[in-house]
Amino acid sequence: MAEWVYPLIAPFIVLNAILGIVTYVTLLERKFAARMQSRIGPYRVGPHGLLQPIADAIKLMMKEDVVPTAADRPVYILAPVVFLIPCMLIFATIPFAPGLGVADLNIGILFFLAVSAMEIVGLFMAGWGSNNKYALLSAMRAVNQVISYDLPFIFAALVPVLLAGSLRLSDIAAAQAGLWFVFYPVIGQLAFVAFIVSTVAAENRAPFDILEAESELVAGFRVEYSGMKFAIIQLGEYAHVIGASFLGALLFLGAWAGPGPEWMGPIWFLLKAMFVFLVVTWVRWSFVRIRVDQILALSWKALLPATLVLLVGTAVVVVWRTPGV
Amino acid sequence: MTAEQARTLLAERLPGAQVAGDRPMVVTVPPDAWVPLARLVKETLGCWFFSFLSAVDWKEEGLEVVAKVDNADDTLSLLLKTRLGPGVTACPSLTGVYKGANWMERECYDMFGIRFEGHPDLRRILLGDDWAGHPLLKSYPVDAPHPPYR
Amino acid sequence: MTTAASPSRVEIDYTGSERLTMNMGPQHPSAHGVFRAILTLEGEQVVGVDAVIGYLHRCHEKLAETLTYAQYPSIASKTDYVAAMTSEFAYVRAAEMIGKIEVPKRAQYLRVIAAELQRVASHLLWLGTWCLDMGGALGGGATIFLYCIRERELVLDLFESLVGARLLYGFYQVGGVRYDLPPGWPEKCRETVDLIDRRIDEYQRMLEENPFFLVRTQGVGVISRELAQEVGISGPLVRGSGVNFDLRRTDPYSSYEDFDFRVPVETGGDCYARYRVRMVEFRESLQIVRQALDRLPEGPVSSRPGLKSVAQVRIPKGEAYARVEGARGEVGCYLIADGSAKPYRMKWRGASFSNLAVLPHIIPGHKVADVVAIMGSVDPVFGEVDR
Amino acid sequence: MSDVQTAADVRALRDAAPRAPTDVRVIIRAILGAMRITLRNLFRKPVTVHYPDKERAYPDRYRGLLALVYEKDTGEEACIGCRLCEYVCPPAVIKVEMLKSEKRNYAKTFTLELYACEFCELCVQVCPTDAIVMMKSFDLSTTDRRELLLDKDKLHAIGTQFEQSWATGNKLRDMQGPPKMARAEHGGSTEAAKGGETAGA
Repeated sequence: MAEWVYPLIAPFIVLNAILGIVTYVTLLERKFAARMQSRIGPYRVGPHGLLQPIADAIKLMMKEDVVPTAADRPVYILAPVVFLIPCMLIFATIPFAPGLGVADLNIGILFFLAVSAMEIVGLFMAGWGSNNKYALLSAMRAVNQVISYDLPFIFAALVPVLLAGSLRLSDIAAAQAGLWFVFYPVIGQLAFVAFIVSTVAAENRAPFDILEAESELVAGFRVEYSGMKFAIIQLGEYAHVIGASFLGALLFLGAWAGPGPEWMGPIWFLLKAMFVFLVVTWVRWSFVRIRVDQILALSWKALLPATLVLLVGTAVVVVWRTPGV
Repeated sequence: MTAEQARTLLAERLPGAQVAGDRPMVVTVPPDAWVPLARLVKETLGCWFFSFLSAVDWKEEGLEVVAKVDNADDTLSLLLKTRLGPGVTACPSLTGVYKGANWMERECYDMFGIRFEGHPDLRRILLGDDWAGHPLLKSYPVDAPHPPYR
Repeated sequence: MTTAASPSRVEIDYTGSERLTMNMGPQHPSAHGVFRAILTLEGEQVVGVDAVIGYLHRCHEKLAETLTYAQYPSIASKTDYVAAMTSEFAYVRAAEMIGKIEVPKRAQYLRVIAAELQRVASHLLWLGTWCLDMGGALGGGATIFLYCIRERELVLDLFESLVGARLLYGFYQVGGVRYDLPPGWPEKCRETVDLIDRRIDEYQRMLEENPFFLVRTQGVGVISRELAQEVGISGPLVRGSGVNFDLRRTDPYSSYEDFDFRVPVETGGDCYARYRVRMVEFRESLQIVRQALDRLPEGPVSSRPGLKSVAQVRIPKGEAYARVEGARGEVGCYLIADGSAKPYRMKWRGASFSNLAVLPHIIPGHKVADVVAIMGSVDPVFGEVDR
Repeated sequence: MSDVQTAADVRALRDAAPRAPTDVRVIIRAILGAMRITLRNLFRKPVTVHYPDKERAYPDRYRGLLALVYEKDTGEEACIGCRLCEYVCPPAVIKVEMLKSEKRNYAKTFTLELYACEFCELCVQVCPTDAIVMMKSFDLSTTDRRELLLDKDKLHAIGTQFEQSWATGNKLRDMQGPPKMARAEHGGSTEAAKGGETAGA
């Protein structure tokens, strides 16, 4: 087929796949969290609650979309879209199977990290646009937190890049054929833990979710949104977490490597991503939230130097291990 | 500080005080000796725990302010009483001696209309600012419909 | 409900940065009921707080003057609806002290069992809602909240099979209690008590050395020993600030002297100290329930014949102040009887009313997130504050 | 109120407080310990009951809906309209009118405002003929408040619709009162035990 057809169809398929995955991931999280809290989770809509996400989506679409009068209209209306675009773009460079991916750029991971840092713009627009005290406070906190946790996130993601020696995501996955990077003697485990912690923090998931801390800021920057705009923001947040989980599965768990025939690759990749997502959710449901200044202190004083040292250590190990440099 | 020591100390320090009973020991003083009694009880008798302060409406004989203080360490508990004369609604405030008296006196004002002189911030604590009347007075009708809210 | 800022807040030297007046409550998720704190913020820092209460005011004291001694106990449980048993306990004891009505030994033991089980249920709700406030409804806090509620349901099932109701019981009456133990209740109670004991170990392992929890509670909302004694707070709050004051020890009532239990005292005075005091109180209460069940004597549950009519209970002229160690502190009832079937005057001393009065002294200077942690550790119940 | 605490005081107090454990081993053990608890609960059976489908087990002393019952042997209405329950009800939600007749009296009208009832079971306690009892059911919700103003035949209908809980007037009074022989020596000691005296509320 003509070369312009593939770049047109692939994004369409991937976007719809991601929308499907994101809606059903919310159900997975609610069921998983429910069982952890010795309750059942949604079970009334459809058999065992399987239609619950669809019901939620339709409900949000039907809900009235209230725009507060005091809101700064253009900023308020654009914010959800600006927030959603980077969260969807990060799936462009992820190869779901050896050849199957939207665009396997040779600077794949650089693109992923750069775009995922863009979502903070949409978030701050939402907080500022809704002209609400709680939203403003929450937007300020958001900027603080996401920026200070993007650096450890990047450094933790760069460790596998050093080990694999290439920025292209499919090369990194291929380099792990023999040994998954998470099982790399010392560096692998530390990098994986640092990656999980900074994912939890960069995505404002508990215990770092001071963004929408109900007890203080009611619903954070989303407080003035309702209906479809609220759905878009929710979609963006979950897409961002899923993207980070896919990246984690690819970098550390050897994307599609797994027993079984060749075509099982993407399924293994999906299972690993879900495993990373469930680890993030498991952390989310086990801890009490900590305060803003403590979060920032943890990042700047502890996580950032640690990941920096880890990165330099990996570099030294890689140079020492490759003969004749 | 046993009850007898407290009794003798009260007798010679505050001649006007009648002391009766043991658990709790009821001390009745005229209103002008109210703050000195509280100060004496707190400093010398060591009654640091300020349990509550309230009032009783004895209809014709007027209002009576009641306060309960305890010395938790050696289980000495005192019930301080002062009878405001009929029609009198003013009483010296204990906030100088006990910080805990602040909210209690505001509630007493809210419910009985007793104005506590020296209270830093005497306004209604439980009822709305626009509430007419003081509900716990015996003259306040029990279930007569109250104009603004029915 | 005052709207203007109160003159009581001294104008603090204005350091020029933008001041934000924020309303926490009365419909705030972590306001523990209907309580409004008008916070003056400088950025995240709370500079001044003005507490507004009275939203749940039903004038219990006027109500008590219109209801007889037989009717009022089941209404008294509506003051502190989270620990309903101990509220009725205070009213009923006051009437018995005036009328010098002796309570049979078995009724005293049943009262102790009910009061201590109620303390466990109330502390479970405290731990749950506190972690929910600090952890967020979509975070770890909700997990601990649901565990605590799961255990609290077991205690409520016990009360339901004993009395028939789950929250407000009317279990106490002047002269004893209204219900005797149904068959099989002691065994079920022992089994529940052991289960809760094991589950409390789980909570402690989830929270005790957990850095997230420690960092949020240590050094936050410190009540110094002097301030604690000055404002007249009681219960776990004052024991968290190093003052050994527990009514079950200093002024033993209803045969508490028969049981041996430890009164926990911490000297830290911060949220963490109060947490530790209440966790120890969990175990002590369970211990008391076990001892009371072992030594439960036979005999009548009330020294008066069954209630046949509304004005059957008459108390001779006199006055008394009875106090009980509730889950939140000293719950007292100052009763003046005039010989008829209705009291002349009843003053209700709610523990949370005085405990809440300490907030304006300790909240300024903290961050907004700490205000939530402090409110949770003070554990006010607004039925008792507003009466 | 003059010494308002400032941020500096708070910082000083916080530094004085014992510090959270900082060595890594304790932190790791605590974090893993907490996560192990949530994991263990993952495999425990959930405790929630599918309420509308499966009915909850009621204890036999359950205090639910109020209802009027019929005499066991004669099948007549048990209520004799003596208005004792009307006097004892704290929120005064019961209104009864007596219908005099030769052998025994009946209740002409018996209204109970269920929306204000507090389920304190005092009415069941004082009823001399065990006429008013409580049922083992709590689904009281209706779409219209007026339906909650129960009159006599509605109360009788509820009586037949649900299972009756254990408590009736005589059973409660026997449980409370001291056993027969003890009551003899208690006799007239502290209060005038003029049973059944119906002083106005």
